[in-house]
Amino acid sequence: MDSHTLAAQTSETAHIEHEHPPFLRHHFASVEQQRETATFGMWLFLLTEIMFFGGLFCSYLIFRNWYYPAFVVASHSLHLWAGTLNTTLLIISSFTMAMAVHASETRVRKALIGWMIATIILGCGFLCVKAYEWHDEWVEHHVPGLNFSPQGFLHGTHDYPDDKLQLDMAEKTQVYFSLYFAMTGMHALHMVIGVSLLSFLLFQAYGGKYVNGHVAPIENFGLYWHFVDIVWIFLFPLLYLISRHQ
Amino acid sequence: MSTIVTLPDQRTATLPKVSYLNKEYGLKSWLLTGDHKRIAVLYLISITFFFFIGGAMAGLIRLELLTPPSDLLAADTYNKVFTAHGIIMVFLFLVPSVPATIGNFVIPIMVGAKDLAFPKINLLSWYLYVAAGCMLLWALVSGGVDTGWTFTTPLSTHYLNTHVVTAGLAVFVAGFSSIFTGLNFIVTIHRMRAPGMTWFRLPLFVWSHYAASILMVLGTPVLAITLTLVVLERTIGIGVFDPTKGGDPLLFQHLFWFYSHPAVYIMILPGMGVISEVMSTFSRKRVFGYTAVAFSSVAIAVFGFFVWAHHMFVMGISSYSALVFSLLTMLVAVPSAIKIFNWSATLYKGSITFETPMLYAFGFIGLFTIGGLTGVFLGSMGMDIHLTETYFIVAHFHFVMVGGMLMAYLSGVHFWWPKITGRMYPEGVSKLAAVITFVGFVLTFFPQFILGYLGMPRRYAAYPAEFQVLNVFSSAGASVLGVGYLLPLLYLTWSLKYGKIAGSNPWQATGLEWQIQSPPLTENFVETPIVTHEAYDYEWLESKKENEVPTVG
Amino acid sequence: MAEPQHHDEPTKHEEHIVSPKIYLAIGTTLLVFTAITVGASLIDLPGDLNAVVALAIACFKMTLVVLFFMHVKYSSKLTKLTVAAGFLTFVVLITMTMTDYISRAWGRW
Amino acid sequence: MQHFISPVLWQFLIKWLTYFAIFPPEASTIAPYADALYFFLVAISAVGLGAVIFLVVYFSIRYRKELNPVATQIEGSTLLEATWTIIPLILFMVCFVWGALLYFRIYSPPTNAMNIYVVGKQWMWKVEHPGGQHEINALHIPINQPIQITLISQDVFHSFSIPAFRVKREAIPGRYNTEWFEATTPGTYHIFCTQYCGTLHSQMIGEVVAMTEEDYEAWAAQSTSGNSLAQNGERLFASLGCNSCHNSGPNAHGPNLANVYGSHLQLKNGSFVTADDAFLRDTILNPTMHEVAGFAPIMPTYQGQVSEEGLIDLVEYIRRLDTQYRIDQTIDNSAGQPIQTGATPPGTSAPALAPGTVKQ
Ligand code: HEA
Ligand code: HEA
Ligand code: CUA
Ligand SMILES: [Cu+2]
Repeated sequence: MDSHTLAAQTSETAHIEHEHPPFLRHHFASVEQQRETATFGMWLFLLTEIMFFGGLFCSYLIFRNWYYPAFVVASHSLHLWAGTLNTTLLIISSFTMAMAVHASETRVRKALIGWMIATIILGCGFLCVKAYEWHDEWVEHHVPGLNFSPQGFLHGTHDYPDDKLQLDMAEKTQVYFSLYFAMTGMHALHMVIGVSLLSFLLFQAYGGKYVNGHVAPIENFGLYWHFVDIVWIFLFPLLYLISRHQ
Repeated sequence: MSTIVTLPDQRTATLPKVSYLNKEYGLKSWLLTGDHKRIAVLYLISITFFFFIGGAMAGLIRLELLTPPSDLLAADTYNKVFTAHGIIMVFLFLVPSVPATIGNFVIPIMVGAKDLAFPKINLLSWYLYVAAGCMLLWALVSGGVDTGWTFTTPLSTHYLNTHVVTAGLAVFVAGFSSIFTGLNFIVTIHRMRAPGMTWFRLPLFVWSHYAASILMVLGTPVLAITLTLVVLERTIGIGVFDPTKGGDPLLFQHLFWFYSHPAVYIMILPGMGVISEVMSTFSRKRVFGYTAVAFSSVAIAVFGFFVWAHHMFVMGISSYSALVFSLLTMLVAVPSAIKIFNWSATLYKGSITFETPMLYAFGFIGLFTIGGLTGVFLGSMGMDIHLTETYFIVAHFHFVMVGGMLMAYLSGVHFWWPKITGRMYPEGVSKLAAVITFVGFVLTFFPQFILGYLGMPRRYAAYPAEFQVLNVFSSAGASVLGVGYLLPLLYLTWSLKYGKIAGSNPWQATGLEWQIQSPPLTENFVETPIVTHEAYDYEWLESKKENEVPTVG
Repeated sequence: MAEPQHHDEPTKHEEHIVSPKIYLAIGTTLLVFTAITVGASLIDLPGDLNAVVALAIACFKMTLVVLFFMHVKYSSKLTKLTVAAGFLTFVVLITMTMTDYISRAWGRW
Repeated sequence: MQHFISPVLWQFLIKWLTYFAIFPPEASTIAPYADALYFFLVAISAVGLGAVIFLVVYFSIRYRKELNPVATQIEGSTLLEATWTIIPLILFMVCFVWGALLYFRIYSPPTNAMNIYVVGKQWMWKVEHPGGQHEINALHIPINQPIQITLISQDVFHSFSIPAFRVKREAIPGRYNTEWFEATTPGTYHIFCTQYCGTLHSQMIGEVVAMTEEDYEAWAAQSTSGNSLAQNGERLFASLGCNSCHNSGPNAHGPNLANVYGSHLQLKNGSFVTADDAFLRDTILNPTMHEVAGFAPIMPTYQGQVSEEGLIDLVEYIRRLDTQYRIDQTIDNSAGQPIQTGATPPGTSAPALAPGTVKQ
């Protein structure tokens, strides 16, 4: 238990050894303490994010149990290729982001900028594919509340000729799509925020920041980005995969 | 093992030349400040504002309920009034009350830090609070909301044409304000403690805020997503809670109470922290069973997450899960009992004086015990069937929230007022206010227990004539209570200019915040303190005085 | 940087710079498992095995991301505890809500 | 007397004397059980509160500064800590067990209960007796007879509460909920809607009239609307075309509904359900959610085609079909003849039933 407190003490010594870097804020004793604090804060924020998406995942599980056939059939209407492509894009972007953090840690400005740009492009790519999918669902009348119609689930499809639901169950696909749009929408919102933040960080990095030991903003943004990736890692199987063969 | 404490002579005390209040001048210096103390003051002002708006709504409720028919207010106006009362009091007053004002002010000092870990986020949290407040006021001014503070679906999503979306978003924003406060506290308590300030040297105030912050960080996001879904359901028409589309309105109840039950502990735990400080200070004694009190805070926070469905016993949840939730409700009541008894035992062999904060703290102990024990009534499933949604519940939660937390809040405000402003308030009238509040409170809310058992439903604009007598008592009590709350507003404001100078440690308390000047410097400490003593170490305080050791800058 | 001998963990956690090789390895593994999970979804497995496999792979991928990309493997006990607390509360939300939904049918057999 | 004090105060005093009550009437068999737990809870609360107040007041007097200028520092005491953990824990556990027993007592209807349907809507209670009596915001019941209320809401949450009986349960949209009670004392008692349901929530009140057996019979006979619920249901059954599948013929597509009520059915997914009211209602609206093993999933949904009252009629009709009952026969009967008034559905070979008695 004492160890926590002594951390501050040691940072005290650090404070004496080093001169103040410009980014050290007044109420911290050392860069070390500041960075640790920022990271911990970020983790706590991600904790709230877990619970934020948690509510949605919880609803998803309940309704999947409840309206199993509707969830299966509705899931068939999503494009597997789009989901797979998006998963790939996001995983690569996570990798590029991890490399960006590495570049910042090793203080290589060019690499930092390069990896950040790659991440932004991949993120935008993800959003484009998502937008395409949403558009498709709009055209198919799958958007609950706005233009939903269960007609498409009554007679089977080309790929899944057995997907014939009775009308009452076909109506329940609306619950699936409600959750689908809520979940992917919230996720996309997080992506948009992420891309915006990253663009801002890129702008600053371009001006020469984050390669002087001030890693925390890049590192914490990286945590955020990876978290958004993890959410997708779960959305992908839940929405696209697990019902392929039912 | 004994302590004599003589209070310092306040006639010789002087106001320090430089303090956080006069370091910088001008509106801008306040609105852009990163100083946790200034943000605390900003919060203090804004929550007082909202408290009185909420109080005015309570006044309207009680006036309407003076007579059986809905004559003063039409039914829909009444509904808007109690909704506004509930939302304002819970989200804009009670949740931020102690943490965002007193907690913000003293926690960094108590742990020996110069500021909270994230000053900008702290300021952002205040702005979010203000934004939420404005949105809610806007919703009220432009026609009101009548969902009740619980936003019950499908009523809120499909059957009302009031400003539900605005109000929902306001609560959403207020939620993020509270998330950021909690996040800041946790990080500060973990990472910013002064050398030597171990976990078990922390004042219990810090422990209880730590526990409450865990609840804020983990619970509030669920409320956020729930309200998002409600808003989406209202605007776009998605179907997660809507039974006509296949959704389940009970799922809303699950998600809402998953936050809102822990939220009641967000509301009480910081108050419990205040009581620990006050009881200890005015009996000049270490809090009895420090570790038990500290761990019971954490236990309340942890178990608080397991009991939410006790709000749904009659709603058609499965009887088996009702059993589980009822059992866990009983378990979560135990740590509160532990605390109450420890505070009582703190008095044993103390050297007790009865300053205003202590009077409020006594009020807390009595009223919270009643409120908590009636919570046990509600937790026993069979009893809850008769009591739920009646005035018994209204009485229960006002006893814990007003009799408990509001008393604790006022106790804390009076206790730390000299530190915040550097001045004392008039002792006589403040004691009078404490007594008036207590009497008014009991008169207002005790009859409601009886009303509730008689069966009077809550949220009723009109009620059968046989309930009138008790309602008249209650309304009479509310006016006494109103006076009790207006008095502090008046004399505390008065004391800003005319109050006696307090000096750095008017109560001879042991917390680090009392070892620095009042009002404190912007940086709190001249040099980082090194802590070598336990919390509530009155011998250390004495020796410090004798030897004039300048341990703390 | 200060010698973190008094920190929660005796490792030099914050300063630990993970080598790009590890990142590359993890990234590739993630992609491979994405391929596997898509492939597995195309095979008809008995019972709920499809769902189990997909979720197990997702959990595995998450673990990789959390441990390496997010540096939790090299982080303090506090960070690990924080992550654990988040998942625990999430599990509480899900299991306790599910108990209600599942047991609603009880007694009606 | 009234000349000496102000009329307003006088009114108030009169009211006081007339209305002042601190305890509700006990008018059901459950009430004494609930009150017993209440008194127990009040008693332990009094003891607990008394203990706390005693400690605080006694210490405050005994150890106030004037008497005890020197505080003695005490760490704590594990023994005491354990005491005040375990004693409240035990007491709370007693509350839990007792409360749980009461809960199951209140919510488990006896099998001989008479079933009455209640539909909540903004802002009234519609009561449907099986004999065809309809009431709004009123409920006539015989005393000494267990009554089961099958509750549903057609819009938002409501809650059907009768304080004098100590029962209450929420009316949920889309699902039947039940509560039961047995009145003991004739009289008129409040029905309250206790779940906030919008503007006129406070007007959603009514009266239970508990009557002796004879009074009730008389009331039932004179306030019947002509058709029993089952009769209405029978017509609906025919007009919706249900009998084209559920006709118990050799080539019937659907199951014979004759003895389905109360039976245990195996579903396609292997699980078993009891065919109760909730199940019947749900199969009409969401047939695919409850596909019974052995039948093709061809039943269409009737969502949006039948009102909540219509559903009650159908459920009531199906629950009253009995083993010997032949649907086609009934249809012949009811097609031609004018329907007689009375509680028994025509064509039923079963003996005449007391109105509303559940036949199991
Ligand atoms: C600050 C807020 C706060 C606090 C701390 C509590 C504390 C508790 N509450 Fe309360 N509650 C609310 C605020 C709060 N509540 C609100 C706002 C509602 C209504 C919401 C709405 O519907 O609008 C509500 C509703 C509510 C219900 C739902 C009722 C219903 O809707 O049907 C229940 C049911 O179990 C309940 C139980 C409890 C219990 C068991 C505690 C326990 O934590 C109490 C523990 C404390 C003690 C037990 C006292 C100390 C004990 C002793 C001194 C021991 C001595 C005794 C002996 C030895 C016997 N509360
Ligand atoms: C922190 C929380 C809190 C606080 C402090 C209070 C304080 C009070 N509350 Fe409230 N109350 C709630 C939380 C709170 N309440 C909640 C959550 C609900 C449920 C809402 C719902 O059902 O959705 C509720 C509901 C509620 C009801 C039930 C309404 C109903 O169900 O129909 C009643 C009825 O008596 C009531 C009364 C009071 C009274 C008399 C006070 C008093 O303590 C207030 C005393 C204060 C004053 C009287 C202010 C004094 C100042 C003035 C009057 C001056 C005014 C100034 C100007 C106009 C400039 N409250
Ligand atoms: Cu119906 Cu309140
Ligand atoms: Cu609760």
